[in-house]
Amino acid sequence: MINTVLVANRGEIACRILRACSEAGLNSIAIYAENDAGSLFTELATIAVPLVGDTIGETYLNQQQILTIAAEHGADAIHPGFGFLSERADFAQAVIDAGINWIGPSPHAIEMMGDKMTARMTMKAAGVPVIPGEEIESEDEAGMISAIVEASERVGYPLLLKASSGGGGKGMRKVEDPANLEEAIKGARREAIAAFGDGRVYVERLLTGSKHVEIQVLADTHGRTIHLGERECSVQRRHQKVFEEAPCPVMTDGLRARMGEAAVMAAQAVDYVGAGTVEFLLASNGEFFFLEMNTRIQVEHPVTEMVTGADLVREQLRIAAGEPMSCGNLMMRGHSIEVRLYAEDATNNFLPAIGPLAVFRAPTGPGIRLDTGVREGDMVTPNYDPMLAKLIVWAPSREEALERMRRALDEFVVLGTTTNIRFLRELCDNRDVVSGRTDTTLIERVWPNGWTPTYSDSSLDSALMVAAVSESAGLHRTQAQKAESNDGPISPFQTLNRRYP
Amino acid sequence: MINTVLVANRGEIACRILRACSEAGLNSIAIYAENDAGSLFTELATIAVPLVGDTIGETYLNQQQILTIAAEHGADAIHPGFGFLSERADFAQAVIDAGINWIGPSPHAIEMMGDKMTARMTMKAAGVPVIPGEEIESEDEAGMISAIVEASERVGYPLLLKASSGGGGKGMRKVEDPANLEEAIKGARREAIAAFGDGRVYVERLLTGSKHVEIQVLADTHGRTIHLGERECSVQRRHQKVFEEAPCPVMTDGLRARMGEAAVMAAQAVDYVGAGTVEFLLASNGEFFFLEMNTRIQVEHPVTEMVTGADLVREQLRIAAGEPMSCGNLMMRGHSIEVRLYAEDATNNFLPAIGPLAVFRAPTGPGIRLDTGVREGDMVTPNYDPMLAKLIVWAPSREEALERMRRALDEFVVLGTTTNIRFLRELCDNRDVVSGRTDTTLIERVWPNGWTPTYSDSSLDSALMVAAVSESAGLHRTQAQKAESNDGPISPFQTLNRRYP
Amino acid sequence: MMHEFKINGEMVEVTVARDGQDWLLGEYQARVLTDGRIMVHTTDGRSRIAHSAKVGDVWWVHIDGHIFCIEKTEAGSADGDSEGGMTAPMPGKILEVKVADGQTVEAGELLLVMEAMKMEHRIVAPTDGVVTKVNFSMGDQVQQGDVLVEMGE
Amino acid sequence: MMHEFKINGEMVEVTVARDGQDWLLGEYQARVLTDGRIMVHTTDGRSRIAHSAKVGDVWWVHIDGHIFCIEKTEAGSADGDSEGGMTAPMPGKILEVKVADGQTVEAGELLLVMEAMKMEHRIVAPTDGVVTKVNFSMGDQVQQGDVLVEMGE
Repeated sequence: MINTVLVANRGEIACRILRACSEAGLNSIAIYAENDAGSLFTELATIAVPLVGDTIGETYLNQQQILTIAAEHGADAIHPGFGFLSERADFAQAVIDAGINWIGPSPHAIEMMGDKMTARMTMKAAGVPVIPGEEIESEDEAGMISAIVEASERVGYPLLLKASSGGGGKGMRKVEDPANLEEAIKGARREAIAAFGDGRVYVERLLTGSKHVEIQVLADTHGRTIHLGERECSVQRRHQKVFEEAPCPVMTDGLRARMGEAAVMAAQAVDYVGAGTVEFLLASNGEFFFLEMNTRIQVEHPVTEMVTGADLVREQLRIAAGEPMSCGNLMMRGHSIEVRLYAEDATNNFLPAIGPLAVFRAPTGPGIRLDTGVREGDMVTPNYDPMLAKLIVWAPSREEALERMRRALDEFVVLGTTTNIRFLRELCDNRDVVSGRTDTTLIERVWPNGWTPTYSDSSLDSALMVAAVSESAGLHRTQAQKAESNDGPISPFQTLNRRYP
Repeated sequence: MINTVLVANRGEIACRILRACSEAGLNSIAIYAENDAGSLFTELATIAVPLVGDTIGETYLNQQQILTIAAEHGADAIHPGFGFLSERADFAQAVIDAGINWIGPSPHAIEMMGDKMTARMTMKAAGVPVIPGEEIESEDEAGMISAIVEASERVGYPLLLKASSGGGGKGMRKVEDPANLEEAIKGARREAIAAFGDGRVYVERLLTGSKHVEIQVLADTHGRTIHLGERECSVQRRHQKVFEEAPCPVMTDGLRARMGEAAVMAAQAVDYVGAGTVEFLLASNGEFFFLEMNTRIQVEHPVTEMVTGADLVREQLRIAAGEPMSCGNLMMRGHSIEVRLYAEDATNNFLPAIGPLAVFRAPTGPGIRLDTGVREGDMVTPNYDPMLAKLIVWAPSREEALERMRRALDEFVVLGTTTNIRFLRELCDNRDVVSGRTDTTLIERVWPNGWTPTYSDSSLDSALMVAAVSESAGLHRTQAQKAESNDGPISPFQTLNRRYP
Repeated sequence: MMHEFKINGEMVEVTVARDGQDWLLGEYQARVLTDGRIMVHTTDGRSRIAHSAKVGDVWWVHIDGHIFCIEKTEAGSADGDSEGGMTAPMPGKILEVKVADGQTVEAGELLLVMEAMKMEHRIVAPTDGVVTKVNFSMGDQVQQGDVLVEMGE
Repeated sequence: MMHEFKINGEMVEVTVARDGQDWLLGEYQARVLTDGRIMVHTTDGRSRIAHSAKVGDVWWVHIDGHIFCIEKTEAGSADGDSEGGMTAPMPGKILEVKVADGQTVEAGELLLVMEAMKMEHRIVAPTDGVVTKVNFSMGDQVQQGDVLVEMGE
């Protein structure tokens, strides 16, 4: 039994979880840093408790403070969301030691999968195929460089360096030319140390032209471990997914069964409990290789929910409460696509952007789901991840889902902060996206010199006219409230050297 | 082939259809009366053409003007939505005569089903069960009264008087006591004449305690007529549905098969083409009786879309273009509920309300769909139907769908116009709604003396404090823009004698 | 600051005190957020967010899933509006008049029928009393807010 | 009314004329809707709705699914901002400095690496030129908008 869930996260995933708690009739506790006061997620909880401290380390990553709040307010479960403490085995252990339910797998499973080298070895032993590559155990920079240079000759180019404790593209470097290897090792190690406090790196063959396909798994404490089909998340920028879909356009029933079985084996190898994702590279010849397992709810979980009809967060709550999962047999229907709206400048190497959400009008209508933690009037700050929202569509077929996504993106109006909306919109028109020939190199292949929007003269002329009319009619005076409702001197326009979103 | 669709409607259903056109890659034409200039639906079309005229008769019901616009702008199909001209056989014929595709069934089918008496006789002949009752052919008031009084003795009390050309509860009267029969006949006839120009009325036995269950059908021009399962729409106020769901909580596979078969027979009896709905009363003993067939898309079609995965409006477009429908075998999944948000005073017999939508914040998140034609800042006027939006949820089970609906309604904030949101929210807690024991008398049975909201002293005190703080902080001055962005002297607060929404 | 409000037909005086960024009312605390919404802390330790908007003289307040309409009145001013008067809820036409001047009626008794928004609306007596004036006849067009019938004790 | 705007680094003068409720620009017509959005009629007979919002000196305009950022400039004023200056896109820390004062660089050449929002950002030369001043060293904290490197021809 669970009565009160503390959500140790913020933004859209906190909203997602808090709503699930509310729907499940559970009390919930939101925790928030000072700069998140008034955020949407703080309003969706039964109570919202402020965190003391200025940095992320002092707030959302502060295990002791979070456990104290949980104890003070009677939380009997903690949901970590994704990011932050979600894959910290020591936190999971501390939560359990405090007599609180940890909504996630055991600390042991997190540890086994969190360290990429251990995970690779565990998977090899369990008979799950892994990518050709080598683990580099060396801790000091010089030793690591020589070990990687040596290994690189066996692994072959192009190769990929990855932080052993990494995730989200941090500490990751692609190397095509041996001449760049040493600088790449240094950069990856530096970033890995800064982000994870662990400079270990491993090297593997870069399988170009492959698809990133991942399998959603669920395991309860009543002996059931199942998979919920796949998601394809090949389209990535800076190693971060921006366009995710289910099913994978090239999937067959047979391949799904084999990948699903491998994913279930992977989960069972670490006695997995809860929701998790086993990521694979799917080569163009149909071979697939284990990449890593994410021992938490995934950003892109909604596409699986849309096609399978499962509610993954509700299942997490059920499983953590010791109940059997409610999912029946796998029954995928139609097609779902998610795009991630980032506050970023797609014309300038996807550099994060900040500013006020002076206008934030999301599309509505059939087959559209928006998971967001922001609202019009909110400020996008450099404090956290620049993801503003996930726009998810469902339609009976992939073609119709793409049509729906185009329509939804055309209707989405965000003013005041540069976003990637137009980039995503044009992505939906790309030939390879339309035909499903997506792979992990798509964005750099299609826009090797960066992306710039294409628009007609008539659109540009109209926009100039609109600016002139807005100015003439004094619309900025009536809108003053909106643009200036924010404190602080942040003005993105002084500094972004290109202004096209 | 269809290239350009004129949508002869307004508001949320126009938005629904225009978005479907946009997703299907079709050009679209919106038509709008002066008082709809700037409405959401006018922005979703490829072009928006103003209608000349002041009254509904001069604008949205003006067949000639609509056909002229269609010709001038090259429309090759007309979608009528629901209401307005959607069930006017003469308009369907005029559209076809103008060489334009009519997105709906043949004028003959509309005529057969539009006249309730003809429909009853046609259904009887086709072997579809109908409610015990009698058609009254008399045209003049005196003759009608004596004929009905006579028939009432055979049909029995309680009975229901219905306008023969009726719909939407207009011209409908329930009579429990013979003493009230004559006044009820006069009222029904008067309303029927005013609304439909046809004073004919028919009388039937009122089956108390029955459920309103309707079957969605689709028929294409390639010989396929299918059903897409049922919707239960028992919960009604003023004979208008407010709470609709699929599947019906008491449905069994066998009963669904029998009702589906009857609905398909009903459609085939009139050579039906397109999307239509066959409405039945389902008695508590499992018997069902034909009520009427709606020869158009239905307000509550989204719940069927959510559980079957079909896109009914896209299918309408396909069928009208002469293509086969894309629906496969019936595959219902999970549970969907729709509630209709009306601008109305639920504490005062659901009297329509008007006013500005000073704040209009819809809930978001998984399993939530909002079909609306309004946005914050719009004005609710007495010109059209007071339905503001349809809030639709989907969840794996009925229980979870109700939980989700409660959460969504709690999050829905509409200020400036009285709505039924709180009424709907409390409806979701009603014991009979929770257990699925819904029937057409639920609202009057549960709230025989009308509904009033129940709230805690703490909520009331907080609200008073919020008003005092808002006033003290001068929030109305910064909000002035919102509340006064509308022209005209309409001020609902002078006149609504009770102020609780 | 003291404000006089009318809610549910009753007058209420509400006094809030300012303490820096916070407003106080007894043990309740409230704070205006940067986007204009208001966070209320009550004695049970819960904090809830309220939305408010003023339309005309009325504050619309959304809190706890409820909406309250709270009319700001000037302290000491007459309780102006249609007490004892049945007003037209929207523009429309009078279909039937069921009572005459001077007639005694009971609470709930039908006074007249009007048509508006294509529906018939039945205007009934809110209390027992005497009809002092019927202002319209059958067929008359009425504007929203027109006093249809006046009643006394 | 004449306005001077800067878009995409270029100055543009736009003159709109008022005709009752309409605004005119050549054969284009526009009208401000009651909710502050703007309807534009172009010569192809289409009408589209635009959203606009001014933040600082910049008009953000959404039309046809595109967003344009159009800076309002005072007629005749200097073209103020960071032309030729590489500025910090957000607060962060300098990780590496790759160039020195007086060094000749090519367009695209790496000038320095900074860390911000937990990612490394590479600041490159926008054009061929000479580095005239490097304002920060490795390990320095920089604020958003700080000019990191100045360049000349």
